[in-house]
Amino acid sequence: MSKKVLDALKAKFGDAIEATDDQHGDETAFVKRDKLREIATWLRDDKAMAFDAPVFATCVDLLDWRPVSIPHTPSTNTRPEYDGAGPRFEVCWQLRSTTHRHRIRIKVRVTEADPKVASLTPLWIGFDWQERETFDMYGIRFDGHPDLRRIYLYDEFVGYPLRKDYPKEKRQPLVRRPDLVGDH
Amino acid sequence: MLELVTSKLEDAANWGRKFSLFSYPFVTACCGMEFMSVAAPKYDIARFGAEFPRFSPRQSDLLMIVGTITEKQGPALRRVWEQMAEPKWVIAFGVCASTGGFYQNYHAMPGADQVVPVDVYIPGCPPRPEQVLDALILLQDRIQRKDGHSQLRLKREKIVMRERAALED
Amino acid sequence: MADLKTLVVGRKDAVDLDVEQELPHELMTVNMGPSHPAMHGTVRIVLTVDGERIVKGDVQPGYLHRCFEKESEYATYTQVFPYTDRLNYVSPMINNVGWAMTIEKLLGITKQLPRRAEYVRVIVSEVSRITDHLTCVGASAMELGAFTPFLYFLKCREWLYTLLEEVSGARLTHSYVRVGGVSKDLPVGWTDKLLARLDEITAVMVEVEAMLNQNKIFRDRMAGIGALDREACIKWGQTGPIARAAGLDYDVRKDYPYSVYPELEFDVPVGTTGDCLDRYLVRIEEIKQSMRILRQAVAQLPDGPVMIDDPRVALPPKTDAYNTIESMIRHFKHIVDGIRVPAGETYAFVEGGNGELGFYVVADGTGRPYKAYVRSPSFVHLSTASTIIKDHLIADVVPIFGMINMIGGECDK
Amino acid sequence: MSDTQAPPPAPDTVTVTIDGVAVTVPKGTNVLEAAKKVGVDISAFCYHPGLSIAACCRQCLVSIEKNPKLQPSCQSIATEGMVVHTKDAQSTLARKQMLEFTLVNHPIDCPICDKAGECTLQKLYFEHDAADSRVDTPKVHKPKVKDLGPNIVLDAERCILCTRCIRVCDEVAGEHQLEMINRGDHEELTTAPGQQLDNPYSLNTVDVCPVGALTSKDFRFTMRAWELDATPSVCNGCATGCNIEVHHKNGRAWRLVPRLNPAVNGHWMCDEGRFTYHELREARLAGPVVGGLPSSWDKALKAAADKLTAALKDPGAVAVVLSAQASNEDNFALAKLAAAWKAQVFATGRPAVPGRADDKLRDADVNPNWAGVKAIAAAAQDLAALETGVNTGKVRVVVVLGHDLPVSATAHGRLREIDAVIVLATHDRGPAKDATIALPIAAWAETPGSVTNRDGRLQRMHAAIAAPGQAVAGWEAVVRLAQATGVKLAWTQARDVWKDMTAAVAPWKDQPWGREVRPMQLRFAGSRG
Repeated sequence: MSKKVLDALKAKFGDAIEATDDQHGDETAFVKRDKLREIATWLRDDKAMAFDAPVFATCVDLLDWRPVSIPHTPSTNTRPEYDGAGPRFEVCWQLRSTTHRHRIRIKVRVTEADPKVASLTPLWIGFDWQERETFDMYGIRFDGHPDLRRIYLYDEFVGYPLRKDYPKEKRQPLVRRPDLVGDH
Repeated sequence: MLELVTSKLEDAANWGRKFSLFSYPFVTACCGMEFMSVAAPKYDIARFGAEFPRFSPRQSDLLMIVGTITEKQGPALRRVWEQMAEPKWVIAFGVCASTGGFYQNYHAMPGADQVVPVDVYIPGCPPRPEQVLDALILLQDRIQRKDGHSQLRLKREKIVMRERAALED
Repeated sequence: MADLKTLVVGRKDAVDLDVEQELPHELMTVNMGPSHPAMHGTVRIVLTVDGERIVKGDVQPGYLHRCFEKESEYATYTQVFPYTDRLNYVSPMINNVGWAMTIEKLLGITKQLPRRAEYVRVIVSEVSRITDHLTCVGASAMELGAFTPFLYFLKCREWLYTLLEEVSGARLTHSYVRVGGVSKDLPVGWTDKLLARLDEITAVMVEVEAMLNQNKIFRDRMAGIGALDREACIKWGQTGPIARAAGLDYDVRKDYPYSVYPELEFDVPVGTTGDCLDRYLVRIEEIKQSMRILRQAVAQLPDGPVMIDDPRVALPPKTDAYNTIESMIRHFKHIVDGIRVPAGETYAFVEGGNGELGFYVVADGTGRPYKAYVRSPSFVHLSTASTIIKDHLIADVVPIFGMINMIGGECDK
Repeated sequence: MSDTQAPPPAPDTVTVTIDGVAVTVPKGTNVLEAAKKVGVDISAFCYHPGLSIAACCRQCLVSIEKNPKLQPSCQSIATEGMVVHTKDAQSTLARKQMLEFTLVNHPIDCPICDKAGECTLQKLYFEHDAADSRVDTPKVHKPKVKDLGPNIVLDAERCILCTRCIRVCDEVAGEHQLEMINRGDHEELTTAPGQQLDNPYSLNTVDVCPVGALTSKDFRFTMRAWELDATPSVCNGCATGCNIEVHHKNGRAWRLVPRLNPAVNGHWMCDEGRFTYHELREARLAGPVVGGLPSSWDKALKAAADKLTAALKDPGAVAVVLSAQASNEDNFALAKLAAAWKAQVFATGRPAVPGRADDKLRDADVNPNWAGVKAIAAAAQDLAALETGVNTGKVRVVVVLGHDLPVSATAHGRLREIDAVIVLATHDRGPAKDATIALPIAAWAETPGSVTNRDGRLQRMHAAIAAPGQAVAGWEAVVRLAQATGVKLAWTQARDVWKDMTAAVAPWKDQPWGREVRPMQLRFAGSRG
């Protein structure tokens, strides 16, 4: 697949694009956090880009990222092992153009201490729930999101379950049968 | 003599109850698709007198918990069950409602019986309609035997009240 | 004072009534769900209503959040198939195919699949799509009071379930597709049965359409309700029947062709108004197009294996696994370590029952996904619901939700 | 041109080319190790980095240019300018054929084999061959259950004759206890007649066995290897502090295996250390005990506070005993509390076992943390001083960490008569048995912590399993005790204690906390074997 979008992005924004990646034909650009809104606006409004449709938004928690190689099998991985100090989260948005049919994934790296990033909901209303989900599951704060609150879980839930350090089976019950409480 | 009459009367009432179950389908997940099949022409739950879904808990006496119950859903389920009039019965439809099935995680409840007492558990993910019909027959037997959770509780409460009245006399 | 006659006639005349007789203009909050008779799936809507008119609706999903992603992170790639079954449980085969395609893309074996496997995948996917639309239309019609189409369509669905059961062994949660192909070949004579059933379904469709298409009540409750125009569909990221009903001719099978769809001829039905009636009509037409695809696919179905010939992806035959140490080790490594997928990430998508169903998977070289995100169309579609139901009557929520076809497992993941 | 040339390689390194990639390695490195550096994993059975080279499995054959025949890469020392091919047709074929040959007589045992899931044979076959079987002759049968010694059982059919176990006994334990007899496909591992495999390092043979031939009596048939979760930790059996992995599942530890640390234990550990996990299950104190009766934390703390507040008014009436069995964090917390109380500080541990020591890994000191206790509380007195204090009636309350209090019988009797003995113990034994108040604390595998070995090396342990019942981390129990007596100690997690401790204790200045490690299921820890 061509790297047309990535090339245009690099030509236009230069340093604001931290890295690019096109493994398996998925064009991906890591952008600087404070340039995200600007780059996204350009991607939406530029005639040659015209990314008018949102696809999904999510996040990758790198806490346990230790890739292993497999003999005789090439890997496309470009993400180095997580060292415990660098940015822990990769927030991703995937965009699609209905006119040009190309797609791009924008990523922003954020740290655990400051998991904040500009919201793209004001640009694509379709990211509304997607960003809420990402907040719910990973605790990423989206600046400028109109209605950032939990979506799948309930307000009483403490923690962000899809973070790698949240134990899979740690339940936080709202209600239990009174005749069973204290039974086990 | 009076005891004999009341117990026979209860037998008759239970006979009526078991063939006219008004169900409240608490449908949450995949099992709902099979629940539709049970209600649909081929399997036709109407043959067992339980075809009539009442979507008001106050008018129903069989709570069918169809599908995964999550922690967020728990309070709603509990409230629906509390609103049902006695005597009432509960069927856990599918493994998720029975034990959580292969969803053992932070949000899936390990079985609906964490919240409400369940009379009949139906295994299967989802159970085949035949299994559901089998479970319904099991429940009908149970109703006739008077040992559904709710029936036992009513009986217990009656005894307690009688004993208490005797003490007060 | 207005006479009883004008009161009975309806709202139009109610405006002329005396002030004392008008109902008080007080907003009320009504809670619909999470267990509501006219909702398939569990979703809660907090409605703020002015009389019967909805001023504000807050749709709250999450009552069926079964943690697909967290569960996937603790399962091998093959073990994830059962979880995908339970995402969109009305069309599990398509989810299976989507997941398999994502992993195949990561493994780099997309182009090496046997052609028969591709065709079988297309066949089961389209059967699944038909069951999805049958359920959606049947249930929605029932919720609007038309019980007969529901019974008719469920009868058809039962035929298809029986067929899929013959293929996979399960009526509903098939887990039939595998990375590198499908788990077993179609049974002998199955395609003939399928074609026979398709003819029968066509006949039933004629009956049901006769009952619904020109039915005044049905049309009145569907037409002009819950409309979303083309532009709105784009910016909300809508796909599938909802987008197509609004005139957005986006279909993954055509726009980003995968598998053997380029070899099959079919049309993408497109609506104009984007309201519930169009969504219904698009779905009905899609059933017909799926049947068209099925007839072609069955005719073109090639012979050959249904599993890739790669020992690191395909399981050995069971008899070998029991009798030779080599196959035993292979079998063991598959089941215990899982198919090891080289580190990397990708997003692959298929046209699901409801629209673009995609999986964004990050692999770390072990036998289980590091992250497995699912882009579920229902979730995206439901996000528009709060906006759509505004200014409609409470009763309109029912057809709107019916036609959004929110599937709990997929929406809440 | 000459000035742009690369500087000549240092005299003690050589540069070889492996699969077209140049790599510089120290002189004397073999080709197999050099290949690992460029990410090429040449398969091997008999080679083990911690053992001498036998080159008997022929699995690691590679083609080296200017050599007419394939060479075993484990035995070929890299020389300057050597060009190695590991992926050419010849060596690939050799690898495949060797694997087929090795599997000819291998039994179909995976479903019942303890090694399955971490088996080198499985791993190499799957990664390098994965071809179907071509053999239809019956397999050679050998003894299935052969008792080699107190800890080990041999299944001779599974053995692939790599001789790693023989070399472990020779080189690690220093005792030649195993040997091969017979020839060809009747070759078989055995001990000398009447002799047993009973050296103190015998279970290392089980670890190095590439297949399930040698199995540990302690572990076999208890748990499937691939289902276990691994958590890195440090052995608490003696002062050596061998690095280990705790393998656990369902809230229980199932075995301990050594983890490579060239500076401490290399690849090995002793048998005794491996069995220390049994202690984690036995006679644990799961809830607070007051006066011999089960109690709650609130009641126990209140009782302790009553006794302590009374005694604290009298300087020198409270004695605190640190433990070399407990972690640095627990000791540091208690020492800090003792300082706040102005209490006397003592230190104890288990008595030394001189017969145990050797010049390898085993140490006479069976406490994991004497060095740590000494670093934290250099001024701590020994128990003789405590005995005097107790006997004279000066000491009225003793706070003991751990369940080891080796005092004389008279002092033991006296201890029952003083105001209170408050024990923070993992086990319901020793002083915890007849303490006035016993508070349950977590054992070493149940909480994050650190120990200091005989060389003063500070090593971290990670929490593998949950502590039983109401037991909490030792330092947390100290914090509760401090709060009950009105002393401000406010740590909420082990990391905070570590931070304060590394700031306060000079030898550990600025030691980083490092990464949190979560248990890793072995089936997903890459392919093991």
